[in-house]
Amino acid sequence: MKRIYLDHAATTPVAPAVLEAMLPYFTEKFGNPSTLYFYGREAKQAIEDAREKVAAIIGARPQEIIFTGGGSESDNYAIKGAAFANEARGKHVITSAVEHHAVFDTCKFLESRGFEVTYLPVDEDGLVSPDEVAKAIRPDTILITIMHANNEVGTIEPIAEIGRIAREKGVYFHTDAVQTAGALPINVDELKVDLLSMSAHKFYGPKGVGVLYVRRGTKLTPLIHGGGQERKRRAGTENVAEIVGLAKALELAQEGMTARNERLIRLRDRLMNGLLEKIPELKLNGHPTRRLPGNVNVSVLYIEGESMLLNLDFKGIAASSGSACTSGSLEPSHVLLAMGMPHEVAHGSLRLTLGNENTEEDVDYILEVLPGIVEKLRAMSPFYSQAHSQARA
Amino acid sequence: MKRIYLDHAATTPVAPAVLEAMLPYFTEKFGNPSTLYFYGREAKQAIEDAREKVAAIIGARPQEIIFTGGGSESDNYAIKGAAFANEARGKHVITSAVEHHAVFDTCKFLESRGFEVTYLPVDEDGLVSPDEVAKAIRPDTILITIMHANNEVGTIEPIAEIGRIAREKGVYFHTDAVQTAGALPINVDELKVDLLSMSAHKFYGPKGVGVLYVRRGTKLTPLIHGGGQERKRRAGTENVAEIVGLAKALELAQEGMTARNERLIRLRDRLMNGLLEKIPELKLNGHPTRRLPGNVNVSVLYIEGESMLLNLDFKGIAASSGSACTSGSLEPSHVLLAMGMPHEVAHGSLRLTLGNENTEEDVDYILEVLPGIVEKLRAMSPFYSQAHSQARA
Amino acid sequence: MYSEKVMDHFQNPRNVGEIPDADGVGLEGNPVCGDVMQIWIKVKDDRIMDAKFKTFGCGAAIATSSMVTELVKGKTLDEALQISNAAVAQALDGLPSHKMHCSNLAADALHKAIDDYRNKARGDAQAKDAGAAN
Amino acid sequence: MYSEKVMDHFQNPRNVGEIPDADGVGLEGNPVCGDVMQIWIKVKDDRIMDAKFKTFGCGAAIATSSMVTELVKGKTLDEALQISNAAVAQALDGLPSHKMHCSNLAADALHKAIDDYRNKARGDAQAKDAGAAN
Ligand SMILES: Cc1ncc(COP(=O)(O)O)c(C=O)c1O
Ligand SMILES: Cc1ncc(COP(=O)(O)O)c(C=O)c1O
Repeated sequence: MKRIYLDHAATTPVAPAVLEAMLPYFTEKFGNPSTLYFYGREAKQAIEDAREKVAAIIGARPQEIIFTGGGSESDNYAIKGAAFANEARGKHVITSAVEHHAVFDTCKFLESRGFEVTYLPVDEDGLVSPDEVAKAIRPDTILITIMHANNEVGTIEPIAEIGRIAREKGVYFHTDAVQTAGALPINVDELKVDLLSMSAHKFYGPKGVGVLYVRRGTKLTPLIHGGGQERKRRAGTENVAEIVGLAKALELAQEGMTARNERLIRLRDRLMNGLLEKIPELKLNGHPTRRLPGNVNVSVLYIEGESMLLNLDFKGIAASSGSACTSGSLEPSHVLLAMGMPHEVAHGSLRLTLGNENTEEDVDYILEVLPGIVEKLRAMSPFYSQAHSQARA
Repeated sequence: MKRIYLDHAATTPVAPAVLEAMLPYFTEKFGNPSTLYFYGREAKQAIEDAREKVAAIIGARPQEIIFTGGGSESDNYAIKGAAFANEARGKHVITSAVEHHAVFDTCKFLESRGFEVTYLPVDEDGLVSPDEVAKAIRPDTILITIMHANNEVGTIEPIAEIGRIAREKGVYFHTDAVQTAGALPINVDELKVDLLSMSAHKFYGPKGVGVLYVRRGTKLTPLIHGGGQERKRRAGTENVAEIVGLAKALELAQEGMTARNERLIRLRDRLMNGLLEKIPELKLNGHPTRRLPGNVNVSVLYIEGESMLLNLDFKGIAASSGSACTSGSLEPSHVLLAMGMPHEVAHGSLRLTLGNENTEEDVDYILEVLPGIVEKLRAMSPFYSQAHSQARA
Repeated sequence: MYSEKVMDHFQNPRNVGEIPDADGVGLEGNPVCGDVMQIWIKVKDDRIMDAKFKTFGCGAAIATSSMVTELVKGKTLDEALQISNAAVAQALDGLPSHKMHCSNLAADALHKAIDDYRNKARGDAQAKDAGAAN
Repeated sequence: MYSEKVMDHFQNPRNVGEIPDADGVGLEGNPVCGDVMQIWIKVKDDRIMDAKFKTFGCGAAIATSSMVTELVKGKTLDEALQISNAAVAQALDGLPSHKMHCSNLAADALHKAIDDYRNKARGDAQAKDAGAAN
């Protein structure tokens, strides 16, 4: 069967050149970087080279790069680490209502341990307002954590503006850049962030490895205590092969980013316009222009997301939805709800995220296939008939 | 240059069959296991198969296996997770004086957050006494954490006996089995543990992936909050390829374990006896028989470990020492000190850990090379001349 | 995730649609959790002669709706009331555990349709009684 | 980790040994942290004619010992006292930061040897003075 992968926001395949760079570190160059003999030095060199590459790409110093076990660990470390290390100064944290669960649930955990968290609202495009951030800051605020771009609707947040406010007030600022690293240019000084999370598998690197950028002087309590790896900030034998893979993937992502994004945006707009044209009663979600190059998010009124996804899967198309059914929870996407969407519309959301291997043919294929699926499901939907009989009545 | 790797306790190369099992999951089978379409189901199947394999090997149920980012994360999760989830019942934890830093430093962290920790002493062979454990249990004890085998001296602790005591008293029991998983038979019911940590890179699997076994009903606060992965117990997109690798590696380790250990023990004893024979004033560390099959640990009196390691490295031999200089700290191994060893003897420790690819020739090579190194360093050592002039005097 | 039977009923749902002159209609579910099922039944001599559904919901919701309409055809109302959500799930060779609660409500919708029929029947009877008394 | 120069001095340490009829001996370091250096000097006309060392310690400790004994030969005592631990590290093209504190004490050992020589010299002088006074 022809398969079209349109869920690059969920994960990406490891690029061939990335895998090639990783391979020697599983077998011949397998040393533990903490050891002083040949194999160890070789492995150590590899991770320090990787650290320098990553640092250079995001405008940081190598010592400010900590390799972690992925985006969720980076988020947990940044938030819990800053909270625990600075609680003597205050116990208030500011975040937004549209963060990834790795941030959201971590904030909930902090609440259970005596911290107070402000969840800032967003507008209907999913944007956080820097003014609201400024207003929420209190004398006991120790951390602001706002994502760089949203993983569901693709909206890019005004991080540099928020960073300026945070810095003026002397509050640590973390951004979850898991969706933007490798997709958009990132410079930690321009963004004015103290902490920034990345995850390699979102940019054609391996799963299970990430970065936490930690600005020099930022106080953090470790999340994983133990050996002296990563300058005592993240214990555990380093995942050398995947660290090498992460750096290689970020490097490849950086090269030719502009051209790649132009192409993605063309595909994205073709897809968005096609959907609007071919499917009546369909709503675009997220900001119309401040959005990730590859992200398309729509709500198809009167039908539910999982049943759309299953039907797309029958046709070989891999996509995602903010429906409750796809998350295993009872609630649909908190992101869509925070943007003011009614529950049943949120359940009918469909996220299609394009990647490097997608073509115009892929876009045309889904435009060919989806209308029939929508029609079939609407014919089954009590909401559709209600709305239309009411309209007729 | 001929290279002989004798530091298998630090890490091991990924076995070819393990890498082969992993490879498809980087590229073709790259799906995110939380998704419902083809690529996701394929990846999900792979990790559930891995979970079943691991569970079967250690006598657990699949739902009791949590995949983590390595041994340190497993230890941190077990200890902090149990402490935070059960602090209402008490804030006392029992551990030993010879734990790995992933346990030791985590206990120190708990102390900084209002917990009380008892560090049990060990005897001169490195053994924890079950009686001491029993005596240390208080009404507010919520967790006992004692390692299965020591990573430096190889001593195997009486886990089943301690487990019996812990269970009688209704106290959670964690064991750090990072050095024993894949090396010795492990059955969680026989060991009577509630929590058990493993790390794949110690048994010819990849770095950056581990297991925490969690007995059904054991209450844990997550270490990494976020997405619903691992039944909401460990957030983060699963490291599918490495999870597959871990299971494959454990499976390979299980097959023919007995024969492999017999061979390792023969090599180990050849090495130990050879060292005793060829190098005067050398002391064996760790328990003479209750020890890991591949572990040799000796102290070479009057000389320091790092300088031995560097000289061995010149000859292509990779080894390890409990010397302060090799850890980047000022103190030599807390394990050797806890066993009652004077500082200067601890600084002179040498750990040689054998693995599957080592041969009798390797053993003979080090026996040929080491005496000359020791002689050279002793000729440079003020302690050696002092001891010997005193002896002459 | 889903059994083959679930996938079959999802992909080729039986009895989709409305019965314009239905004897009973039942609605169950909640748009908040994303599953709403509506079932129409045609009853003759205390027996369900036909059943149709419309469902807004996930694979499980559609498959259980399809399955329940198949199961009830030809059953007496009392027999039909014996059909539980669990029985529907079982007839589909099981459902994932997180689907058991919110997406497995087709039997409830059916029971509501039967109640609706009985209430109507009672109402008709009462109306007839009332008419007779006048 | 170590510079080539460190490795050279570690692998081929200069001036290993004792000077049986040394004019000054200095001991520095602490077995607790794993580095102990002993330096012997031979002095003539306020100038260090020879220096030897014995060291228990890591690569850095051995290399700094070797380097300091090289550096001082031919220097006057006052010049030799100018040699700092940092200067020794620099002469070796640097040391890893965690080695700067406990393994880089060879200059201190040298200074102790010079103090020892001067104390002895003063003692001899006093003894001579004392003798002369009698
Ligand atoms: C006994 C023990 N526990 C924990 C660890 C930590 O495991 P990892 O390096 O995979 O985090 C190790 C090895 O480094 C170990 O030997
Ligand atoms: C915005 C965002 N943050 C965090 C994460 C978590 O990253 P990981 O799955 O690597 O732990 C993801 C993806 O899952 C994400 O999209």
